[in-house]
Amino acid sequence: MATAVPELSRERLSLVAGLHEWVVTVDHKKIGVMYVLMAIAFLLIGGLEAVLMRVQLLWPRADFLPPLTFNQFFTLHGTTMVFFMGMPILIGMANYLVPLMIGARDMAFPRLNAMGFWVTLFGGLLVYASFFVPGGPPAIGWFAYAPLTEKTFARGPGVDCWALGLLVSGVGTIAAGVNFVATIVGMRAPGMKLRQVPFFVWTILGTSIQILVAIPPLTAALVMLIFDRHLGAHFFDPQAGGSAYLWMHLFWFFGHPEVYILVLPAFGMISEVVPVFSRKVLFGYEFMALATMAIVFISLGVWAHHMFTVGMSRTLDMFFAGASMLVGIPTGIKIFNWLATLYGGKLVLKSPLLFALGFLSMFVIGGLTGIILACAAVNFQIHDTYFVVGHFHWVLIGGTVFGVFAGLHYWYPKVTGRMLSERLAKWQFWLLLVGFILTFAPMHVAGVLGMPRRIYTYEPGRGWDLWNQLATVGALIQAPSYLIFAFNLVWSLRHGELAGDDPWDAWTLEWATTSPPPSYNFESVPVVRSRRPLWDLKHPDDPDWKYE
Amino acid sequence: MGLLLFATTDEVVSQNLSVFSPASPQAESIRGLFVLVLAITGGIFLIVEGVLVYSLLRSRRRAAAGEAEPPQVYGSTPIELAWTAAPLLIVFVLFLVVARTEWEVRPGPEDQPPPGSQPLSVTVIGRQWWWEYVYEKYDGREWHVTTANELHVPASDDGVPRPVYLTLKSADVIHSFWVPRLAGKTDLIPGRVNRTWFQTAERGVFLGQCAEFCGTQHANMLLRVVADEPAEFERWLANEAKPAVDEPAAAAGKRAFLAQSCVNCHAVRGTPARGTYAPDLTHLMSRKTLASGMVANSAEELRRWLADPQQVKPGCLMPSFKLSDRDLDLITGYLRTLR
Amino acid sequence: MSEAVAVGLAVEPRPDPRKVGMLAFLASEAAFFSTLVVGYVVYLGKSITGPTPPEVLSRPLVVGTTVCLLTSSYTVHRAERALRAGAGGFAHWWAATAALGVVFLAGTAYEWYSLIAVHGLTLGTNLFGTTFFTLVGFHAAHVTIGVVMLLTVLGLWRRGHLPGREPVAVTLTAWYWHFVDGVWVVVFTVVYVVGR
Amino acid sequence: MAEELHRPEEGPNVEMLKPTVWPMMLGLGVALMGAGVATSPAFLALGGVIFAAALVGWVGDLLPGRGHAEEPMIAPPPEPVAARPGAVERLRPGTPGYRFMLPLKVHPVSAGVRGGLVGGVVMPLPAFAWALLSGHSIWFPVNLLAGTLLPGVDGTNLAELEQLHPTLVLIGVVIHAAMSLVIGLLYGVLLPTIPQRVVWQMACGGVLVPLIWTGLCYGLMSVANPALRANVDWPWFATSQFVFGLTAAAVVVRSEKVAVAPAGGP
Repeated sequence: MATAVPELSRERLSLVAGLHEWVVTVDHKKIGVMYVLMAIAFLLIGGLEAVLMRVQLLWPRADFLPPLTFNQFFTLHGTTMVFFMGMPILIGMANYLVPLMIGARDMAFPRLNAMGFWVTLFGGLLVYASFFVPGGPPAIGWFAYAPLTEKTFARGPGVDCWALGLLVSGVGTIAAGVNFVATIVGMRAPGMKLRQVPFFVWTILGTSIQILVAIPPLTAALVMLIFDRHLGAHFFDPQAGGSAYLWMHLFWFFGHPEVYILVLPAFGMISEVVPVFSRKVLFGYEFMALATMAIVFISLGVWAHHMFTVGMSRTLDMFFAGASMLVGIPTGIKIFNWLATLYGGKLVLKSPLLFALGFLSMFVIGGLTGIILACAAVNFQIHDTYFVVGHFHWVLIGGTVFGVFAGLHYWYPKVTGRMLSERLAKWQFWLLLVGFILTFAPMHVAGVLGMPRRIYTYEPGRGWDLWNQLATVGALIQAPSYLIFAFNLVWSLRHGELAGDDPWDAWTLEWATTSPPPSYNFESVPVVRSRRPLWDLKHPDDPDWKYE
Repeated sequence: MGLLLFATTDEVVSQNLSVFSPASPQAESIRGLFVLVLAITGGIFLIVEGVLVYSLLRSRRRAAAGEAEPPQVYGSTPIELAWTAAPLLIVFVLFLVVARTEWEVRPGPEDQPPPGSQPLSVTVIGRQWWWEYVYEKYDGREWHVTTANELHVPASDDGVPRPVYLTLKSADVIHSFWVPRLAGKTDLIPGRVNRTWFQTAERGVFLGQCAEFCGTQHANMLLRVVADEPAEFERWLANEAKPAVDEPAAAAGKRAFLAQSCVNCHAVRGTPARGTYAPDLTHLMSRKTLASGMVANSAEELRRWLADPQQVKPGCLMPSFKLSDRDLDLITGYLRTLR
Repeated sequence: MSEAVAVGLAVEPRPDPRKVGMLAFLASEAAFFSTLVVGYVVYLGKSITGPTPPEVLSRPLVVGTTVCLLTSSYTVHRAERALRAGAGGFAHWWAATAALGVVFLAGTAYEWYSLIAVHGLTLGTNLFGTTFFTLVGFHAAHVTIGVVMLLTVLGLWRRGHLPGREPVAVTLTAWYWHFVDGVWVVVFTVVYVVGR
Repeated sequence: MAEELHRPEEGPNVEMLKPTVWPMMLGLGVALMGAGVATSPAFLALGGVIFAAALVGWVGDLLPGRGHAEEPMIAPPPEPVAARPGAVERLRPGTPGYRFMLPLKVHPVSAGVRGGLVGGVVMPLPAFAWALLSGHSIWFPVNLLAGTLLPGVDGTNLAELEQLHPTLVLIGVVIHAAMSLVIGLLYGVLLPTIPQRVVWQMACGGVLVPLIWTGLCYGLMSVANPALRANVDWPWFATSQFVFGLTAAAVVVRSEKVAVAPAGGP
């Protein structure tokens, strides 16, 4: 999309030379854009898989997709959305924004940054290469519980493609985590204290810490799996005394923080959009930062709430139930603080705020159903049902996707120099909101009525038909919303209104440079003395720094 | 056709898997907890959305006030403390109740059947993609009877609880035993032994199915629990314990059955068929369904299944044997005699 | 920077991002090795067939290699000090470190040879073999990478590509080496002391 | 790993990293090796070669003077940020400044803690009075409270509940103390946000909150604590709540208010 940013088109690069420039780039902005484009491509692929699955579930005993294909699709859908859409789009946006927000010329390790992007992309391609191997893609679920992944039950190389794809892209994710920590700790503009960075930067710091702690155990678990499959090791082989249980623990030790890796940056984007579009400072910045760090650390100790039904001791069940409910408290603090920021503000109802409001009203539901699931005894009933599917889509779409859309609409003018079409954005928003609620609300009901997840079909007469049909209709309403967005990205690149450097009258450093910014970001790096350096410049008579 | 038959069976009603229509003490106390937490979260939901809507409406009025920026409120320590403490209180109370419910519904290592009860112990073995049950002990008597997919249990009466203790194992991958109206789910994990229990005073059929993804036909790993009158249950169990009926009229069918490779996987007690890899067929006709609950156990469904299992349940582990029409008729006829 | 000084703002010194990055990377490595150690501990004594650790693990050999590795942490420290003091000897201490690393690797190779050829223990023999070779193997791989880094830095320094008294490449390589050493202390304790 | 970072410098040129193909090649090598493990050794070998080449190339980039280039600052400068002085509303007409921490004056946190503790001490008195008047022992209400956590305290064996069980008493006391303390803290924090008149604050803390609390308990008690639900006498229960509410509110309201450090100056 951004290959046509003004500075490039001036030089009339041929297509090959243009591509070459992107392949060899070490500029954090270009890398960020590539991450986002890759993520959007995978979003459309994963979304297509989801729609096909929803069509299969439209009627009981339908045979639109064969069972194996359905199982492969939900494996790929989950894997794609988590590893090749969710994380890349967040890492990509952070890549673009963090150096600009803290007044740095680039990330701390630009080449490592480029490598991180390429291994993530190649990892995704490796997973999808499984379509061309004997046996096709893996049918193991994104959680890939052993021993279903062992050679005995999954003979073809599909599982290997999956495991190695994740392993390879995991290397890229860790690289990104290292890079963000180094950049945020060591490269802030002169004068900018850690408690003055834009709030998005805080959440990226938290996310990076979680990446550094949570991804390596997944890497180790994947290595063990590959050793089992190729070198005859017995890590997850019950016949030799190995334990299916170990994989569960390792996977969820990664898998739960992963949820926060996916949602914390969205929190950060909301914390940038809500203040600017309410025309007020963020309410309770310090408490928000504390809450972020509390989430980072508490969420490292809650993983086994995915495992209440495996027969742990009652004491362990209670530990993980209690810890999981505790995570709700810092999350609640954040929601209340966003509401307090809105309260008494003068709202500018443009598309970024629209998506932020969608986030606020929807994410809270996902959080609350999370509290329900954390109640161990209730979990015995609704674990692995459609209630859970409804819950985490409510978190990941209601949270991450709405947050990311708020962010993309907010920063698109900075990246391209042009505004996204507000009209298309409004269509996108309302289709998404209605379709999303219609898809996932009925799933909660189906789950409570006893419908397990990951089933390719269901019996008639169980009372699930209506809820599945509503969900499918919802998915079909949702789908065009993403297409409209993709179209808007391309269309506005040429036809969007010219944005200028600071279209939203915002307060953070990225708006102090040109749109799009030059490769070196800032001609002279500004000195920062408050959380809102641009407020200080716009109100020289009454700058913030006198009071912070 | 068979589908229609199945759908009209009167036992199948739409609320039969709802966690909100419990038929056992533990499902009952889980529903109680569910209602409590729904009420709490519902309250929080209303408050948050209320504040959100109020802020939006209020801001509309403010927008008329001109170009100037609104007052800048940086935060409030007391308010932050309040909205930390209030959720903490809710979490605290909820935690207490969750802990109590946990102790009510989960079997502990020291749990004993209550005095005056007639406990039933069954070992459940999860297999791709069906359930094997081994009846170990009922009311103090040892049984060791093997059957599949439909679990018969005695219903409790006032004063005589008949708790059902399940020992859960897996022969291959992870499965999960779930009958929503009777108890929460518990996983069957290879290399590990889990336990769960339930008891019910209600007579009838309770539906359930595997709740952990276990491969291609996970969706059709269905199960039914039948709670019988105790006397009826005892009759059923005594019948299951007998070897297969040997009806002379089906002798040709029996020969055809034994001549096929069926015997490598299936067992029919009292005949040379001793396979343990697939469901025990000794009393096949005592079951209402075939293929782990997928289709009704009727002559035409059975024949269709034998003709090509992959047609009925694609991906299942029973291969299609390309039997001749004659063999199909004979074997179907024989199996129909296994009451 | 000059503007900051001009407005009289105290600009606090920032940590070197390269060092911060290395620490972050080592933290992720620590998480990785913790997982392997947990795997080893969980499966301790769970093997269905032999051989068991006490039957096949030779302590004298490993104590010897451990001493080599621990000494190498000292030599790399001396190398840094020599460079900082501007005195000679950097190259010698640094090369000694790499040499000790190679001796350690040779010891491991000998141990593996005797395990595989004499005792018939491989990755696929039992859970002990599975976890042992994975844990010790990943550590050995890290030592190998460390030796390559040491030699690369030595080569670059010889050609004058690393000027100054504290080139960051030297510091970071030393940190990495100390980390690999620290991991070995844990592995040694778990595998050869507690687990035997 | 170790790469040069760019210190911001003034001047027409800025030193930036040169574009390089090695990071991409390294990624390609790693991915091909992965594909090799999954499928065929040919990929493994190819990936290994690319990986090694990329590594060497990358290290070469790190050498002084190789990986960097001076880049001229030719892009047009950003639009200057325009000053927009004075355009901020006041919170209320006449207040100095527009930067706030809310509320402006608060009770110290210790007031809430004290309120909770005092309330927690007097609250059991009506409960004990009820127990004695209705012919139970004073351990009865304590044991019932512990039923929130413990299963089996379901009021079936009342005789058991009349006796002193140290565990039950301990659990009962912990539950009571924790809840009193947190609610006291909430009082300390929230009462100042109610209009500045003692009557209003007392009415809220002493009457309204206990009423709401009793209502919630009435609705949810059958799940939250079946033992208590089976035996509770609602008028006495409500009395306990009022006693707590009034005491805690009184302690809080009587305490001196302190001013919050202002976020914004005059």
